[in-house]
Amino acid sequence: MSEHGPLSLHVPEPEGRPGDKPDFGDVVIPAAGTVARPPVDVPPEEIRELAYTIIRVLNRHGEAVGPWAGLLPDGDALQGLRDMMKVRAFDARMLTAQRQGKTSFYMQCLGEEAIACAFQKALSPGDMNFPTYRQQGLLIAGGYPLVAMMNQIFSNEADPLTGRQLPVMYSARSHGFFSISGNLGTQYVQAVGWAMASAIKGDTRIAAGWIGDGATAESDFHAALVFASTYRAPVVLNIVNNQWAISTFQGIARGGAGTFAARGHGFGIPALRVDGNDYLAVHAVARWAIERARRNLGPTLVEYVTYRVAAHSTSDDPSAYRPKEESDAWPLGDPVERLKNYLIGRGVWSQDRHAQYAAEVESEVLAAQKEAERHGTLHSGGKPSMRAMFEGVYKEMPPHLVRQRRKAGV
Amino acid sequence: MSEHGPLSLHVPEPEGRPGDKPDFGDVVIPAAGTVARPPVDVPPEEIRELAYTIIRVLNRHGEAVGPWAGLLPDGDALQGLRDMMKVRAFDARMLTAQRQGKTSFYMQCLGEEAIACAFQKALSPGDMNFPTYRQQGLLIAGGYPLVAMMNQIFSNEADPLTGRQLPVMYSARSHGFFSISGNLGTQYVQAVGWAMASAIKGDTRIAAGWIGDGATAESDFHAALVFASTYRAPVVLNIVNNQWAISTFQGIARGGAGTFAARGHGFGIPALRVDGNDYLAVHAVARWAIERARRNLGPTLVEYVTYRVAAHSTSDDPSAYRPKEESDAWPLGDPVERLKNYLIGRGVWSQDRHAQYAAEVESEVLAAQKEAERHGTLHSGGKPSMRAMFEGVYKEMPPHLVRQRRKAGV
Amino acid sequence: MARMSMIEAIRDAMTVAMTRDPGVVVFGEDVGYFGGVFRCTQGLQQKFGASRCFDTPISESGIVGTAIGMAAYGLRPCVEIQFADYVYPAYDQIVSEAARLRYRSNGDFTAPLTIRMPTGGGIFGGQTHSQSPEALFTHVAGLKTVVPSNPYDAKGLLIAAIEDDDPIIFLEPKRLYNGPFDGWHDRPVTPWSKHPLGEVPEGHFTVPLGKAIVRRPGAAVTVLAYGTMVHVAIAAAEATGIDAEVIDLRTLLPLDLETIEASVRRTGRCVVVHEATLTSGFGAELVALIQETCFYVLEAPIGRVAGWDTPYPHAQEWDYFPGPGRVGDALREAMAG
Amino acid sequence: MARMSMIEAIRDAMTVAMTRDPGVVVFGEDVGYFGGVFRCTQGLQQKFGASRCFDTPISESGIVGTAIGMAAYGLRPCVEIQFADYVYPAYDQIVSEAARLRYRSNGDFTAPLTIRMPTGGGIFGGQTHSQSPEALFTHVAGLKTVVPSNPYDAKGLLIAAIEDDDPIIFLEPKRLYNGPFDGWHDRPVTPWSKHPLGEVPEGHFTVPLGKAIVRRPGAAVTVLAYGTMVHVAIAAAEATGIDAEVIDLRTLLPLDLETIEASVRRTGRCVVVHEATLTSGFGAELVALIQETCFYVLEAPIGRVAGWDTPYPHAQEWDYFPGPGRVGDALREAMAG
Ligand SMILES: Cc1ncc(C[n+]2csc(CCOP(=O)(O)OP(=O)(O)O)c2C)c(N)n1
Ligand SMILES: Cc1ncc(C[n+]2csc(CCOP(=O)(O)OP(=O)(O)O)c2C)c(N)n1
Ligand SMILES: [Mg+2]
Ligand SMILES: [Mg+2]
Repeated sequence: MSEHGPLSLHVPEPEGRPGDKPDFGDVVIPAAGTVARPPVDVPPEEIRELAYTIIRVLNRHGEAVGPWAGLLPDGDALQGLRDMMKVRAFDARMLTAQRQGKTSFYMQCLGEEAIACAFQKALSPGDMNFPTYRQQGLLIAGGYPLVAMMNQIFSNEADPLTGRQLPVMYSARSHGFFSISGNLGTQYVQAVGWAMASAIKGDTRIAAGWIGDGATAESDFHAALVFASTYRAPVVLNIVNNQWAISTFQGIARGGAGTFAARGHGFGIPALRVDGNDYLAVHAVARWAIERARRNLGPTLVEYVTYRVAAHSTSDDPSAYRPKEESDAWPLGDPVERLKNYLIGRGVWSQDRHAQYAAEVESEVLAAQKEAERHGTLHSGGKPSMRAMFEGVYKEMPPHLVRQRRKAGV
Repeated sequence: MSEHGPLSLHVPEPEGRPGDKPDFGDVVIPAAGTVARPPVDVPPEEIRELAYTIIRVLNRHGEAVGPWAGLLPDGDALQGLRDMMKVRAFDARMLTAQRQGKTSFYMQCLGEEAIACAFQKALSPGDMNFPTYRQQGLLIAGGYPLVAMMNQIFSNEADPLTGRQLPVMYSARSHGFFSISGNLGTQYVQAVGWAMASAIKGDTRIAAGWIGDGATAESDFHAALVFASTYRAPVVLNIVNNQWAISTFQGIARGGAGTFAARGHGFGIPALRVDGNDYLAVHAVARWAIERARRNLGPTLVEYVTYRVAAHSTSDDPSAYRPKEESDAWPLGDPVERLKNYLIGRGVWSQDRHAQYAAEVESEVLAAQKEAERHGTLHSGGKPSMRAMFEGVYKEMPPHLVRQRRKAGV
Repeated sequence: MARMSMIEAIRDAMTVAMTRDPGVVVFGEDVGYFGGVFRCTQGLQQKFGASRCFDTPISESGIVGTAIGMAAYGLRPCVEIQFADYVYPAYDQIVSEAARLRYRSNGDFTAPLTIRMPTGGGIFGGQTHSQSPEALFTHVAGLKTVVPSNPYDAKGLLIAAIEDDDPIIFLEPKRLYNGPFDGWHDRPVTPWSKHPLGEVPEGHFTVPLGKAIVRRPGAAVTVLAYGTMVHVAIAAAEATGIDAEVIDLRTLLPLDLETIEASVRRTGRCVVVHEATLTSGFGAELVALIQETCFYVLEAPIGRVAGWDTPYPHAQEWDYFPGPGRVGDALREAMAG
Repeated sequence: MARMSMIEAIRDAMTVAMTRDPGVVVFGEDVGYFGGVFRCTQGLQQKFGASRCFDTPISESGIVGTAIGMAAYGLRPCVEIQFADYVYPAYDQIVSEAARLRYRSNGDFTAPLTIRMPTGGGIFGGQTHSQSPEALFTHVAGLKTVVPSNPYDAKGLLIAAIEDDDPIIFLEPKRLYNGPFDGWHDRPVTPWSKHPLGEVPEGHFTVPLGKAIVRRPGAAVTVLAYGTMVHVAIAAAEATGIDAEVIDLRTLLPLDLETIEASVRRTGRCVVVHEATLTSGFGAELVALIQETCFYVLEAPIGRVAGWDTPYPHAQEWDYFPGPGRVGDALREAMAG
């Protein structure tokens, strides 16, 4: 027997479970504007503290403050608000459509809209995102047609992916949006490979990897950091920490590390932590990281601190594992409200215009849905062909698939 | 075109290649005795600098200095010297045996003997190592019979593994030595699981994982750190940085991180870097880390800075990829010489006794080899049975294997 | 006896095993507090504490890797992979480590662990929630592979698996969790509570690994199936009126060749059905074995009905799924051959 | 024409491909400066620079994962896995990603990459340097699997693979690197320089994927083999004096069923040989296909000779290896059947 007594297993638990009063007292939120903005060629070891704080621009009064503020013209910020509102309206409609049986599955990004929308605007044409299923904002802010997204969600006859993929697993090379994999983490290292290819070719395009807090535990996260670090790949490695991975709170994936951003330190990769519900902060940090990549200074790890307001997916019911009021208690607020208040404060927006645009975007989404539904929904109307099921496995259909297709009578 | 011009790929290169003059000028070696020794319950974030330095005890004059010194009685240090000499003699004989065709393959740990030998002595009975192929020192310092090791190497009729395993892939539960896997990295996370099991059972035993600098790039390294961090597993995670992974210098696996120990920081795991050629330093750090685990304080990451003096294995020829004189230029010296000088300085050892023991250990190894060879070597003499090939795939042989064995006529 | 769905039966098996043996531990993604996305582990953490049933980071290799370490220590981990489609990150640990540990260490260390995972399609889960990877395990020496088709077997086989001293891949056809789906996707599914195989003994019992069972006796043709396809095969026999003998393999490896051979020797005809892609599927092994052992009694080529050699599509799920229509065709072909 | 060993032929194929297409990049563990542990990439870094041929961290999933990203970008990576036994950490990237990228994105993104790896035993490499995992790839829709048996094919197939627009698993039988090993392990091996198939065209040429070739014509029985086993099969035919037709499959998927069928229709008998473990090996698929297409002409059960269903042992290598003795027995059995 050891002089120190028996060992025991530590199993981390979240602050609150259903029935508990939500408590984010442990989440240290620095005041907006208090974190320095280093030059992009700063040596990583000089900015380690940026992985343990939160870069914030919008304060409680809706003002943009500090060294990361003042970088976005009002017009762009207005566009950002509209993008986020469109994403939210889109999500709401598609959620309803799923409930109505028009598709099998849907995933919202409620509360996290600022991240993808603002990041997309910091990219240049030709750059490539390797998104997860919760970055619909990249497509919508990037101007990808809502109808095409809906066709995919409905798996209808106009689905660009011919019904092969689960709803929301879009692919849009033209819009810098890599084909989403349902497998967590795999695309993170592919983003690094894409960026390495760009460097090998002497190109100027950069890549962005996306991963959730939970999925950082996957092995490919490590592979991505190892390769990015070794070859100084021009890639921005984004971690969306929305506090939950289905029913599992972020402490299970994070373990004893203070933050997910800290993971970068083991690789000499500069790591920044940013308020993911602050459009201006996200955009400013994204620009910083993208500039580093573009200037061949290598990868940057960015952790977006946010909260998954909705259920994980339409197959999930969060009331079984977290307090119902937790999302209200979330201290970083609502990204749409915060940007709206900022713009109203700037005098370029108003409650009325907001309500008006909300109605407009609602009809835009509705119109898109009508158009999409003309091509069918999962269980009614136009369908992708059964032939399409056999195609595209290889560039040319090999004999065994020709035999099988024939056997299937198509 | 980007305003910043074309990207390019960074491919790290070692300081020297064959024909170059070896140069370790970049390796910063702090003087012995200069690194503080914190209490074992120190919060990890307070000792981050220990991942960027080198804990050393033996100075250039063969004296043990500083806060990590004075922990090992002379008798134990003498035993350490003998253990290392035995490992070295064993390696030399087995290398020759392989060259003579008595086995197919061998791997030395020349220059790295201090690490496994000293670590083993800091463990308690019942603890479990999950070694790589270069920790023969754990077995030898742990008193495992040389003959049994040789029987395994010769795949002879007395081979405890009945000829099934590649030479040096020992297994010795009785001696706290987990079955070696030829697959890199896999056993690192298993060590964490073993340690978790001990904690689940309220046991007092702890585990030690072992990995090479090169293999830290493997995905399972990440899994190990994630699980160890989350569940505060009582495990010591050892990284043997011997500068090379076959022909690949450590900079390829390490990338932009200053050290391998730094990997721990992303997980809130305390990380120490130690002079791997300094028996006393290794032992002191091992004790520290093992005590942490035993006191249920969780995992520790330890990087041993050392140099792989010999070829990777008998299948390798390092003169094709590194300067021949590189090993002589290695600034941390020879672990055997250093401990010998220390003990001579202490007045408990002498050149004569050293020479005498060298001769003794030589005959001990030779005698063991003779005994082993009585049971055969790979291509002559006693062989493990062909029946053994069919056994042990499952606890009980299933019908299909019974059929196959019958077909094979055994 | 109690009435159980397959989910309840699986949960009950773990409860029984954990109660009898304090070395049984259960973990995986979302299996702790929440009780698993299919709720198979619901209540286990409350009952046995967080040290014996807990949530893990999303790392399948970590789940299996730590389980191997625990098994080597002496525990009996029963871990969940959230969907069989996500087992690949753990494939190295399974194939290179769990499967070979006993052999390579000559029994010095063993890996008695059970790896549960929902398998198969039929729920519009698309290519990452529908796969049937059993053949990727049956090729690996050292593993046992089990696929139950009903609550009774699920409980008995899972207890047997957890108590077994070798590593076991335990594939749970998710389309059967709530009822015996027969492939007529446009007809309502009877819940297990209305099916005789939803009658499950309380407490401890086992269904031995390596034993198949005749689910539907018949004289005209032997159908080999497992999991969901057992019910599809029975439905196809009924629909075609062909006097098919349907054998539920239950364990793919070790395989109960004796039961198979006895049946094919009587019928002289055979059809093999699985949901996994055709090429190099487990059906190929079954065909190879039968043609070897029953060559001189076979009156027609052995037919294979399987998933097409494409990823599992979303919209075309029912074109992909080997339903009673396709199995019926194969039965008719086998009879005509 | 030049005389080349298989190593030289493989190296030459990469040189040709890299010269013709600047998008071809080569990387893997120890492949850069050193040129690979089997020296297949020797000189490529010097010739094409470190951006196009480089050492990687020891991370098979990283190697394949980055290669997929590069392929999606528009390059044509040709990566090396040091031994096929170490491909499993990359299995998820291969199976879930490379294999399905074209399908799931409807051609929006593709993964034209070649994954080379030494395969098979016969070098006393034990269980981690001897495996033949081809069946784990042939089961996966979207992959092509290639196994050359000589320098000529190795070069022609590798160039074809690199130029192909789909992901390719390229298995190099390491026992053939230096000479046509026929399984008589106690006899000297002729080097490729003395073998007609060591005559390899200089510059660019391809051997088309998906085409088998008759290596030894015969009338009595068809032997299907690939890689090392082609030479073993020929040796067995010679040793037994049985007039066997030996077909070298070259590509396992897509399979050249036409050539196989034509032969079996003539001979009426068939033996399938591979080094991988028997159960669920690729031989099972071959048997299943042949019994389906040639059922009525078969005069004896199709025999399978394969690795035993155990891990690959070290000392018992020649008991494990399916040598000419065991293949000869199977030929006799097939003739007697
Ligand atoms: C390899 C793999 N394992 C498990 C899953 C199942 N799964 C889907 S989403 C999810 C949670 C992911 O959480 P996180 O990474 O935090 O992203 P979020 O959903 O919060 O955006 C899990 C476990 C999967 N898709 N892939
Ligand atoms: C998964 C896997 N990939 C590749 C190899 C081949 N391999 C064997 S040892 C080695 C180098 C390991 O280097 P390092 O981890 O630094 O350990 P060292 O040999 O220096 O002790 C490689 C690449 C392997 N054994 N397993
Ligand atoms: Mg999350
Ligand atoms: Mg090394």
